[in-house]
Amino acid sequence: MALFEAHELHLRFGDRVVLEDISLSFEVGRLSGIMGPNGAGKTTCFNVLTGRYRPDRGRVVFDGADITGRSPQAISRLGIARSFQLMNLFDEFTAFENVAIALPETRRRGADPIGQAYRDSALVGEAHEILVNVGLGDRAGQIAKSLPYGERRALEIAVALASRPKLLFLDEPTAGLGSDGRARLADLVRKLKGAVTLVVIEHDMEFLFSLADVISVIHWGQVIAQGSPADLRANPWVRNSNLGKLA
Amino acid sequence: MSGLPLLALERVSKIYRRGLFDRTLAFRLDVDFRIDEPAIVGVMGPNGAGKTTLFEMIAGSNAPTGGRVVVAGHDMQRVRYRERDRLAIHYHQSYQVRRFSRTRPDFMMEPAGSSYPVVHLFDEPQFNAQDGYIGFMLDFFHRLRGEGRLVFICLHPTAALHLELLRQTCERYLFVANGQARPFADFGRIISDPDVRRYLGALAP
Amino acid sequence: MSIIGLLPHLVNGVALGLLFALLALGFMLILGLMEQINLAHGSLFALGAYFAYAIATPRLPLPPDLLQAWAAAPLGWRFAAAVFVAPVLVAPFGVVLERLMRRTYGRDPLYGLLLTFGAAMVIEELIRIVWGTRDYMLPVPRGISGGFLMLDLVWSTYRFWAAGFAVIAMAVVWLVIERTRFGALVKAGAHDSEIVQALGHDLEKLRVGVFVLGTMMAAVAGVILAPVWGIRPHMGVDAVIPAFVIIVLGGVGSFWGAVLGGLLVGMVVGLAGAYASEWSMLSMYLLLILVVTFRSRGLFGKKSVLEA
Amino acid sequence: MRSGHTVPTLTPVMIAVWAAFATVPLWIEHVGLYQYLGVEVLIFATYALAYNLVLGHSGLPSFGHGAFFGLGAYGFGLAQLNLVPDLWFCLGAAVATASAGGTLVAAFISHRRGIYYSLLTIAFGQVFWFIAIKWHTVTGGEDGLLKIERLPVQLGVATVDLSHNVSLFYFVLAIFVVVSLLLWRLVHSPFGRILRAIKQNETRARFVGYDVWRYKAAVLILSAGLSGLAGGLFAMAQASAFPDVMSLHYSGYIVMMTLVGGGLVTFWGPVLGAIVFLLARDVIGAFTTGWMLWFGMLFVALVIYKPEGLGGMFLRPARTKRPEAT
Amino acid sequence: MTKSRVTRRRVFKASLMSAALAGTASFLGPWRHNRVWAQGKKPIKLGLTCDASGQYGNSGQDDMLGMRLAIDEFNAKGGVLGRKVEWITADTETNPATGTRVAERFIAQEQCGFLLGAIHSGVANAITQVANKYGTIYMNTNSSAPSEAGVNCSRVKFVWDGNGTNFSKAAVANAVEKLGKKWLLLTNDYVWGHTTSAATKAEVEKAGGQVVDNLLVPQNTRDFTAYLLKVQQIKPDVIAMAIGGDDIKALRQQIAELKLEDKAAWINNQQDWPDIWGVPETLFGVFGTNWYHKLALPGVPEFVRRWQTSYPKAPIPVPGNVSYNGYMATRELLRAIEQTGTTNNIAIIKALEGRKMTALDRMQTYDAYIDATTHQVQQTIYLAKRNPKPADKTDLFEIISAATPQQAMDTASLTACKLRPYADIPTYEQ
Repeated sequence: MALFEAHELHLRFGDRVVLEDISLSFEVGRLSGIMGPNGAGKTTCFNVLTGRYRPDRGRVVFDGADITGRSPQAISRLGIARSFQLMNLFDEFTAFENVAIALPETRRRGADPIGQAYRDSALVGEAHEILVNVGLGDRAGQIAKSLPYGERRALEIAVALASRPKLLFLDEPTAGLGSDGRARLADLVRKLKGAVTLVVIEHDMEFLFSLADVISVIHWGQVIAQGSPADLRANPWVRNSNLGKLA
Repeated sequence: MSGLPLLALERVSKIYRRGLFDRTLAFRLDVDFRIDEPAIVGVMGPNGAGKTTLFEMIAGSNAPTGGRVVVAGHDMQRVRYRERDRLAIHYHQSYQVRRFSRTRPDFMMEPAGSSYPVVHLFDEPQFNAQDGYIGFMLDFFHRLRGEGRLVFICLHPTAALHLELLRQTCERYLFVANGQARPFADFGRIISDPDVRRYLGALAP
Repeated sequence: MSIIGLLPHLVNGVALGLLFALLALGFMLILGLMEQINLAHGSLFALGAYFAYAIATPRLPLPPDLLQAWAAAPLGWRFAAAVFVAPVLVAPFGVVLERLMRRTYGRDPLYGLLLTFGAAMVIEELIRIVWGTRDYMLPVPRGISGGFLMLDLVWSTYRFWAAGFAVIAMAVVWLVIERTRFGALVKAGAHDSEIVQALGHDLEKLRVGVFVLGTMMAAVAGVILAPVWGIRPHMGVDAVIPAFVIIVLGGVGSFWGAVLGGLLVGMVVGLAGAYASEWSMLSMYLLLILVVTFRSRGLFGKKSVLEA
Repeated sequence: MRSGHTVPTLTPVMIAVWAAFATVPLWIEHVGLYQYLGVEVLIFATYALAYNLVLGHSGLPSFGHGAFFGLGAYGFGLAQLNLVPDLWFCLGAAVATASAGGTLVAAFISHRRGIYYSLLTIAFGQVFWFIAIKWHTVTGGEDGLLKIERLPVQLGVATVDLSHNVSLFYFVLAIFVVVSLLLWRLVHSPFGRILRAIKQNETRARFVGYDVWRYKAAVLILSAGLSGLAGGLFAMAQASAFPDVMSLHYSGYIVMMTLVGGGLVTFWGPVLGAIVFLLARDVIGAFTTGWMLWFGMLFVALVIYKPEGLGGMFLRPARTKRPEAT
Repeated sequence: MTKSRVTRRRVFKASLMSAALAGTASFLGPWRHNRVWAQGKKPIKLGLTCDASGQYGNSGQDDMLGMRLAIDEFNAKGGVLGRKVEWITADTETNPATGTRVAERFIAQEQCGFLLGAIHSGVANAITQVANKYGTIYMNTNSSAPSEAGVNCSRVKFVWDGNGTNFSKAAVANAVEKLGKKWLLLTNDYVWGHTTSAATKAEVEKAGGQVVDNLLVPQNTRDFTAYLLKVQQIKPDVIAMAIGGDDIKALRQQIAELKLEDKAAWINNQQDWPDIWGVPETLFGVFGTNWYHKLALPGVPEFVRRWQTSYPKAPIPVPGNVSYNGYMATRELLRAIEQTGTTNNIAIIKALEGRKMTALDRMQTYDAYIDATTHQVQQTIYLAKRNPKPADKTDLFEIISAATPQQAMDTASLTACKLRPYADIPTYEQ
């Protein structure tokens, strides 16, 4: 069953068409990849799927409900989380606070103007658990800004996970990472796979071909190819290119 | 769209002059052709000959000086600005540029009457053999054509690969040069034309 | 009130609007191209007016005989000199301000705003110290002053000259931005400083250039408006707020937005002045709130880093 | 490893600040100043703390806050002159009036960010200011709302007269203590944490599920209400309410106080800023009418070289140890 | 006294240094020194609450020159009650909040027994409130909103300028008869403008004229084009202006430039001298004042000479009505102290209430008195117009009529003003 479906999304910025009737669907428990050349509209597409932009036409359906044009916070609360391509953390907060602020418990207590922010031990425990999960167990007290690049990437994912999503969107999680960091991140994503439905935008083909169950290729604001890694690799051009070799 | 040609350029001309006062001719393009059936059309021609201008006129973002462009029965200059991409869409490099010369307000225009573009104009798509996207792109052109659309691919060949791509993918051709766009029915004919051979130079087979 | 009765106020509103647009333009340049909110714009505007006054009346720190010779020159010459020289005299203030602002580049735009707020205070106090608190009037040459008859009403000749001059000044700025290499670089630099640096252009010089242009625009507006609005220390504050309103109304970074915003504010203030005079200044803010409520980036605004 | 720490409700700094203020009436006249100045400093310190909730803690650049201060002053005066001349009731009215103004403004601007936020606060500030000047029948226009009394404090059994500046000072101090304690708790509460999160990264806060605009609206209303409380106290101190405190200049002064003191980095910065600003105004102002020149230069220098303000200089060593303590 | 000012500065500098050394707030403040007057008797100390900046910065300083002249004259005679008269001033910034603080400081810290000053009615009210609280006598020198001696009157405040109603009474009836019945009002949109225009309107209607429209002009307006267009469209016989401060300067300039001064008769309620100085070419129409430095009355030239000798470098070379009011208020206050032989405030208030001042003494045409009901000085009100044959460059006005205090009296204020009983006034002696 498709957990998330997008039907013929169309979006323009002024006179510019950015998305041209994109349709996508992501199945429960799978890792779906989205790839495409630079400037093809991947991130814009992502932004529409997660509520940052409202499409001009088309529908987005999550878990059977039409969520087109809902606000990011509403979409987030339904159980869709995302990470960002450019670092997008609460820079002055510690790693712990970054995660804690994203927990639904914190959100529920948001109207409390008097109490202690982090007195709830269950909340503190859960935040730590998530940090341990992404391999940042010993970084809880560090300011996000001061963490090394790879760890900030992992923290991005931890923040996204903190809202206990049913569906997690990762926007170029390996961007800017060296091969070492990439491998570690791939391990982390592999660990998450199955536990949560994942959608990953990647420029790094190797990463997607090795992890994804299904891949959509986006170019010119539309889906120009779709299939399992094996299907896509069958294309002779892919076989003869770097892409083929890496895969 | 039965009976109507997918695309007709009826004695279309585009003239640019040097300036407001200096009325010397700077650029001139005359085109007159029609395509009735879905097809993939390869477009070649030297830089500055007017390939992009031609695409812009088809997409409706650039108004012809004379004549008219008709896409699936609609005169592009009479269609609402925002709906023109429902008829013809111009993919410029990686993103899609449209900058209309607006002459009349939108509400005085006709609706497009189509929900998906009939003519797809790919302006110099990046064919990089290294990354493998080329295969997806070619498949995509064929898919569009299979869905009954008209596909234009504009290329300025710089490698043998590019000519080979055009030969394999396209069914008809246009050569834009010297102020004209000349149609050719197949690869053999365009490649044997002396003007084209001169343009291709060393690349010519 | 009939249409005939309304007409003079519309004409007046347009003339006023052009002056407003001129006032807002320098502010727009610095905001739109450098993404810096220059609250000292009004003070530079005031300096332009004061320098013009010093040149035209003349009250200059010159040797007495030279000063006397200059004072004997026809007012037309002195006024023309004020129009062209005063902006040049104000330009160094822009350079200094830009130097001070450098430390705020790349930081929250709030700091640039605060810095210029402080600078505005300092300049205003300097004006008080040098010229005192009293009002001055910039004398206008006979040829372009006085009144003329139109629609059976007497109109101020100078206002129409000023409006015309505003149009010319705006056209010059438009040409500089749209038709020169400097303009093209500045526009590129505003959006992607890396590109400009990659092209080998000194971004610092470019920024100084923009700031000086913006400063001189402010000063020109000050000179042109001085005979209409008078010269007084707090004229800067009185000027910067409408400029701010106009820019946001028109859309940050949009040349034509600034022009249209200026015209709209001029019309509203002019009409309100005649028909609901006690609301004439308030009308400007209400217009702004109305427009921004429905078009969050103003009439022609585009997304900008200032919102982040 | 640091986990979820808690923040003490009472801190040594807090008690030191309160205690220091409590001694002011004992020595202020001996250093050549006067009691009324102490009252005014304390009122503006309260106002600056309330304002900093918006600027420093939530990162919302409001430049029209004087409107709320003024609304509080008029609310206090009008309630006293037309309704019930009871101190608590009138202070309540001050808070209610300013909060209502805050609610109206918040409804329009909470979806906005950055420069548009500032600009609309300026615009609304000007609108309120105009209304205060124009609506003569209610506000007294330029003449101001006069004959506002310093109402006595009714404490059930006892009544304290506030007509003397010293007794008023201690009453304002009591309010200051309550407000500062409340705000201290607030910035360390879940609500306060979320405000800080929004300040750092509004987009991300939305994507982790927060209705950011509600928080922005809530904090503006709260800050407006507390500013109004300070305004009410000011009306009592001045025995009148004038539109000037709502002007753009006064709105700018509160921003300056807050920043000069270091409101962006420290909780107590605004208090320091209010002290420095008003003292400078009084002391330099007695010496030269151009005091704004010197203060303006100080301000420019601070923005350039020490954007964290005076408070930031003092707290620098402490901050490296506890990087996000406020 | 200038001398005390210098001392203050030196002390101030020293105190700044010690502040820097101590690094705390516990420095010797700038004013402490003056509280203990070492030699002989304690001086009588006046607080001059004059604007030095803001809209009325110029007028405030002109006002102060008059006050200082009176003080210097008394000190030259050996002071009052054998005590020296000392003064202190601070900029009230044309801002009520500043006015409050300055008044508080003057009373509580400087121990000034008497306050003098204010042009702007908001500032005047702010000072009045503070003065009221302490029972300090306050001479409101130049603020001329009718409400000053009406609803906002006070037992401790004395109002020295003629107000809007006085000028209307003096000017309107005659003008309706001579100039025409169709009147247009041009009103500065604040309290002084409103009350003044209301008074004018009442007088116009009483005299059988008709007010066709009232254009409210926001304060600090400099561009009057919209209003002048409207004026031309309406074509009234008389335009009565209640525009103050620098606004009237700009308006006059624009009317003169467009040569509209002959299109209708212009009456400006009150023309303060500092507001016309520097732009004499824009003076037209009829306007009111309560004093002029070339009044053909005994004592005037002598006063002008004294003033000029004291202030050879004054921004305006001759005293005008603002400076005159400052002088008169200060002089009468000091005389009252001398006559009562005490600085007890109640005694001085009683001495001032109903006080009669001869025409000769006040350099006006008719005798004046301080109204005991309103604390306003009821005095001669002059109407003037531009002088076509000036004797010198300061000779701008031609006085055309003088109304008696009775003719010009603001009768409405008699019922509007409610003074507190003496028993409610805190008393003090300095």
